[in-house]
Amino acid sequence: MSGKRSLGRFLRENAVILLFLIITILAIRPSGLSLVYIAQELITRLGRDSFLVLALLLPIYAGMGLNFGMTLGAMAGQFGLILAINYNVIGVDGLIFAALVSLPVSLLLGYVCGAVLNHAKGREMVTGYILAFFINGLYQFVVLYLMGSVIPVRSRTIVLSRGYGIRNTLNLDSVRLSLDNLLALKLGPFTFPIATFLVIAALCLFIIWFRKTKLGQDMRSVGFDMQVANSAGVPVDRTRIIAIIISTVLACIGQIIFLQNMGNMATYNAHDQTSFFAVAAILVGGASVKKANIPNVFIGVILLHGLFVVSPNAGQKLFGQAMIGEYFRQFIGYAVIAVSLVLYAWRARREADRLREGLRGGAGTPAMAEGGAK
Amino acid sequence: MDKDKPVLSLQNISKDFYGNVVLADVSFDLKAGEIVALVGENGAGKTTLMRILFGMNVIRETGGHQGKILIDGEEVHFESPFDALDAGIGMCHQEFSLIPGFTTTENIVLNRESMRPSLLNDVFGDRMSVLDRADMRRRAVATIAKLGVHLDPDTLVSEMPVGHKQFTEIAREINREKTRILVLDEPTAVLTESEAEVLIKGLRVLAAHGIAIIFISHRLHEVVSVADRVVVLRDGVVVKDTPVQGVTVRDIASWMVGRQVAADRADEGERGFTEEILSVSHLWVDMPGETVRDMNFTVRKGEIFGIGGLAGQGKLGIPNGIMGLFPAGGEVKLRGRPVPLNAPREALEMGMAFVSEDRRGVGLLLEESLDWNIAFTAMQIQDKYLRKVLGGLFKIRDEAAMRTLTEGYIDILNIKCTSPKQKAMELSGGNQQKICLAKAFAIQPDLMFVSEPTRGIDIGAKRLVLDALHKYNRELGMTIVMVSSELEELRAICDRIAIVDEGRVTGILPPTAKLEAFGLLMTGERVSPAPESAYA
Amino acid sequence: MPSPHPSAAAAAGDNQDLIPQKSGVLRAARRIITDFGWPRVIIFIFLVALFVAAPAVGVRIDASLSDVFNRFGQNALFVLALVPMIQAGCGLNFGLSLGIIAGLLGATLSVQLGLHGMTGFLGAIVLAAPFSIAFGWLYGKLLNKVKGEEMTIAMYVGFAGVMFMCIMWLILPYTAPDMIWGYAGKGLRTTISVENYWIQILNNLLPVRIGQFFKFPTGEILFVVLAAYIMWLFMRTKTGTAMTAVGSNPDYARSSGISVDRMRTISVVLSTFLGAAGIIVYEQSFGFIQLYTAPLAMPFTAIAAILIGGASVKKASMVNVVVGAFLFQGLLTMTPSVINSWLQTDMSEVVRIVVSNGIIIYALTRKTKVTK
Amino acid sequence: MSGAVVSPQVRTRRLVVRGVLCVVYVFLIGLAFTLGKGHTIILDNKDAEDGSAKALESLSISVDGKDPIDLQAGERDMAKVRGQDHRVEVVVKDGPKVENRITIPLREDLVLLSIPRLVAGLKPAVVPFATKVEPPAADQGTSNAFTSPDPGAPAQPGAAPAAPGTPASPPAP
Repeated sequence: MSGKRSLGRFLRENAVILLFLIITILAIRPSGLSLVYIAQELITRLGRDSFLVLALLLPIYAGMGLNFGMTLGAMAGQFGLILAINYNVIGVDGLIFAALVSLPVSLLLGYVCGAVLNHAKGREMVTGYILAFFINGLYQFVVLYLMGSVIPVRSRTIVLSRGYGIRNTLNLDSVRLSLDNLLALKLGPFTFPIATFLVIAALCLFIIWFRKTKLGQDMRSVGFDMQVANSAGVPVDRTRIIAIIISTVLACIGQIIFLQNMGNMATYNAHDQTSFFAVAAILVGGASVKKANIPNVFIGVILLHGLFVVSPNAGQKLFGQAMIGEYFRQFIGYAVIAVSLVLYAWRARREADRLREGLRGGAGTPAMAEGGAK
Repeated sequence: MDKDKPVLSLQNISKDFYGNVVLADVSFDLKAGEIVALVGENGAGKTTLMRILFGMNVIRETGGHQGKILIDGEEVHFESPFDALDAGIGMCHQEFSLIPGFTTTENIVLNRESMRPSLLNDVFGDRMSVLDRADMRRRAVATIAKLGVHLDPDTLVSEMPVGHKQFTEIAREINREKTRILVLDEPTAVLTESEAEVLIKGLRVLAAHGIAIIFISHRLHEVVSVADRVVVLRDGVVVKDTPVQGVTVRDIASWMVGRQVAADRADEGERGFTEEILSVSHLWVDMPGETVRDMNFTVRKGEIFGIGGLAGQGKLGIPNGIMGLFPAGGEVKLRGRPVPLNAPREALEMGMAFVSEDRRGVGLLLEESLDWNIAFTAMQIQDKYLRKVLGGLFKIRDEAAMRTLTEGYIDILNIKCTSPKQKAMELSGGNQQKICLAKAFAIQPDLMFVSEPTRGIDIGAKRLVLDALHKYNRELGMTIVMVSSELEELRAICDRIAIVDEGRVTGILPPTAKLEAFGLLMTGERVSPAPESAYA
Repeated sequence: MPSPHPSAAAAAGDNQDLIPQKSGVLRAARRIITDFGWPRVIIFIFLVALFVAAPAVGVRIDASLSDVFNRFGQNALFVLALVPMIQAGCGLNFGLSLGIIAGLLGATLSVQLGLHGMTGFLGAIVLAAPFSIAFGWLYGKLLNKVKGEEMTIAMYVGFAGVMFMCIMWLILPYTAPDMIWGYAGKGLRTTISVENYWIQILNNLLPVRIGQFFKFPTGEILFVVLAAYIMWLFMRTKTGTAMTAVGSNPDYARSSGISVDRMRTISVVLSTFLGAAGIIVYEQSFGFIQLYTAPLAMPFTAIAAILIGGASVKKASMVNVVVGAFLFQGLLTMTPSVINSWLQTDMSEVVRIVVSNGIIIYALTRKTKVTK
Repeated sequence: MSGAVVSPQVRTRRLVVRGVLCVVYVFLIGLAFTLGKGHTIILDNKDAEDGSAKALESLSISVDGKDPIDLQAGERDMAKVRGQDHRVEVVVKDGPKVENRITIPLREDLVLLSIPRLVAGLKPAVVPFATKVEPPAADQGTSNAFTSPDPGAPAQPGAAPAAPGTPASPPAP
């Protein structure tokens, strides 16, 4: 009996994960892709995307929900990469250069984002999302109009033919795969980007350590209950801003890692869906708006991208249209986010009701039993 | 330390909110290791006094206070509660201020965690220190031991029984090394009797450690058993400051409520009512903080029926439950017909109306105009104030009729406003209350529930509100059930008064009954041989 | 710091007279501006400046005005569609795309059935109605379950709906040759011309032409005015009043016997239906049905417009709709033409992104009671 | 409110630490820049422009020990390198094996190494190479693995890209 119940609970709690697994496994055959290919893709994508997804953790700890404002960090990272390309700094040095240069920018953007979100308590997510659009406007202004006209650009090859503004697609050959290939390990049919994995591991260690610090503890307390934390003297607003700043900085570095793997960059679009895929991944991995951990990140990346790898080919084979697979994976991404948010909000309300019932006190009076039976 | 020198003394504290005096010349001392019980009815000024002691913003924003606070003989001025904490005063509020996802330990040392500096401290400041969990646990265990209760340091607060939360909260306050004065606001309200006993034992232990305690409670038998001294506040004045030795519960009860004003009640003698209009049996209501457990009473047609009792005992749950605003069960009949519970619309349609105690939360559309506020319920329930347009295709609001209605009530109830189009939030509390009454009058109910009609409004307005109720009762024969924490006003206009304790009616008295009798009913001491045990 | 005793703050506030009894023209002026909101004033001034500057850079004012009117008519219904949900306390309808999808279904069905002219246009709306009501009803039920989190969820539900329909557009069995991909013989095209069906059917109803460049789209504007008038009436009916009360204070509404969830659902259905009608009006003017990912971003433009018009997350009126749609569409029309002619560069995109999203952030960060 | 009471010594120490870190940060940027700066060396086996050295008949050259490149007289080739200092090894056919170090100025992206001068031991062998700007190659139709198909408008070369939240404006009819 209890075994049955716990199985039911397990199924319910991991419904998303299981659903993903099943769809992916079913899609593998029609996709016609070899398992080796899929596994290699997943290894590559783990290296490419994990860092970005990890950037979401701290704001969740601080009770600010999913940080859709991480896109700001991604834009800062792209800005750094543009400079690295501009000055022709190549290889890992180019990545480091890009990260170092864009760090102050992401700090600033993170501060702005945190401050704005502090004014929108209770609707951080939608505000962060719109803020990303807003900053995107400024990013376009800087990159499309100021660079080459006001901000000097050395390399003419990255400038639009009209004489200013950065071209729509940047070739990142000079830094392409530089981190992934720094310590590439060939093992049978697979190549592991060890250096990238090491960077990700270092970030995981940092997050684990950070949770043990005073600041980490404060973040958790703010995340659970802002009012109580405040009356205990925890500087709530400041803590929230710090959480967002760290997230933004991590997103900045994450985007640089992401793009070095891609090898090219859609100057004005590369960041559009950064937060979408990161958020979808962490939610697929079993996280919620209020709760997330490091395993969620990796499980999420593997599951989401597993589906993404097979869906276009499967769509092509099953429906004769590759676009169906493309649309399907976007639909899945959005639907996962929507469903997770709905489930979370719904559970939170049920939890509130349950707590209220706890206040009912004096349970078991005959009157109540009578009322309950009604 | 000199045992007899007071650690805290309050001298001539006075406070008014915009002319509404809530504390007048309050003074008392607190010695180290002493437990002083502070008792009084709701609105006697206990909460305000504690707010002054803690330097809360509300006090400063409303014009500060008079009088002095001395700690160890030196005058102090607290700018914020944090100053008070630094000066060694700890406070446990009625509502828990705990973080549910944290363990006992983490809550006890909240924001005072033991830390080891890390390398990053020099870069990013002290908050990069690493928590020393072992030491935190050690400190928590020590504190729990000091309190003399049994608490697992590693349980999550969210998984604790309510009593343990209370202990955790107290442990957090005494965990501060400096804490020498502890203020406990109704610490036993949420506890079972056995838990309360443990707590009281714990308080004794703390007192023995030299911590002075201010104990605010409505449970008078606890007061008698734990306190060294009792200070009774009534209407903002200290009416009694005496050692507990030899004092009985009955004494304290009569001090609390004993007014000289025998309620300026126009003596009409006993009015005769025969017809029963409302009967309530075995009603339970799940209203947070005001749980109704097993309520039985009847109301007769044409009377004003009062329901009194201390805060949190369930009197507010009665009208809220009958009117369908909170989950309820049991049997309620209006004129012999059963009232469907959990259905506000049906309750209204049967001819009942409700003036909520939560004026701003439930009673008003703060952002809308007065005519909306008054006409809305009548429009929705009785299709009034609508007119046809486009040849009857649509029925839209009849603004003119609403205006006439509103102007009528502005006139009758003497509502001070600029026009019926003024926003409700711009009115003062008293006038807002009158709008709430007007809303209920507008649906011309047979039976009207009025909950805390005078809460938070000044004396002049109180009078007007009570007069309006009286008038509607007498002139239109409207039956009124009035729920109030202020016994005096109940006695002023009600025909009968039921007193509620722990979700049950403990007795129904005529308004002319002795004050002491009311006081005892309120504090759960049964006057007559106890009807079915209180703690079933 | 929040007092642990909120009741005290309320009690203290009770006795306060909240209207400062001060007068003076300057103060009044300032008050009007504050009421109107600085962002709006700035945008208004900016727009006026654009019109003033237009002749100087060789942009015809009459052509621009004609353009503004036309685009106002094209977009006003979307903006209007936001009103019921704002009033009912569901916040900004970031999921308006669901209504747009219903409208697209109606429009494509109308073309599929070969309906022409006014029949085609009205037919599209009628065909869209059942979809929009069904979508709205489900969507409303969903939003009732997630009170307080409506906006983020609405956004993602909208996105997911659009992506789902992307798949549907590919596999639904449409056969009208005007709509499907010629080479594949199935699947709807990305943009479908309605030229042979009901293009400009409203715009060319009683148009007023002045000179060569100015055309007032009377039919379109009349349609919008009619819709706005019906909405205005509706908000004054018993149901409309109840809806407003639900948005203003759900607890008050409940204590007055209103079913809060029902009112919210009605508001969502209404909003979704208006979104559906809105896209059809838009298409007849634009001349194309845009499918696939086109509806993704449409809610944002409408939201920016109503906020520019002075609405907040909790209150919106017909005035907000008209002013907002006019200001925002004016801005969208004038910035490209004037700024581009002036700076010789296409900055309008950036201006639009910054203004529209800036105003949404402004509205979201204003101190308003968060909906329960 | 964290009530951190920081002693003066600690405060001074922190100031110093933070100051040093700032310097280190800037230094790191500089280091990454100098170490990672990419240069293209044009390996030139022509007569030196000033006539100081004649082209060599045939040689093979290797930069930083990479695969040697064979050059006949009058030929040119390119080598992409990172950083400033490089070891160049020239093996002249039927002639000496010359090993030399060259330094490329930090600011130059493209330099010309005159091998005849290098072999002749003349300085400077490395000179900046002035070029016309190459016409930008057409934008590759690269797609972001994330974003295809892009829900926003597809980016058109030279035009402002549309972002979600800002649909492409309908052309005025």
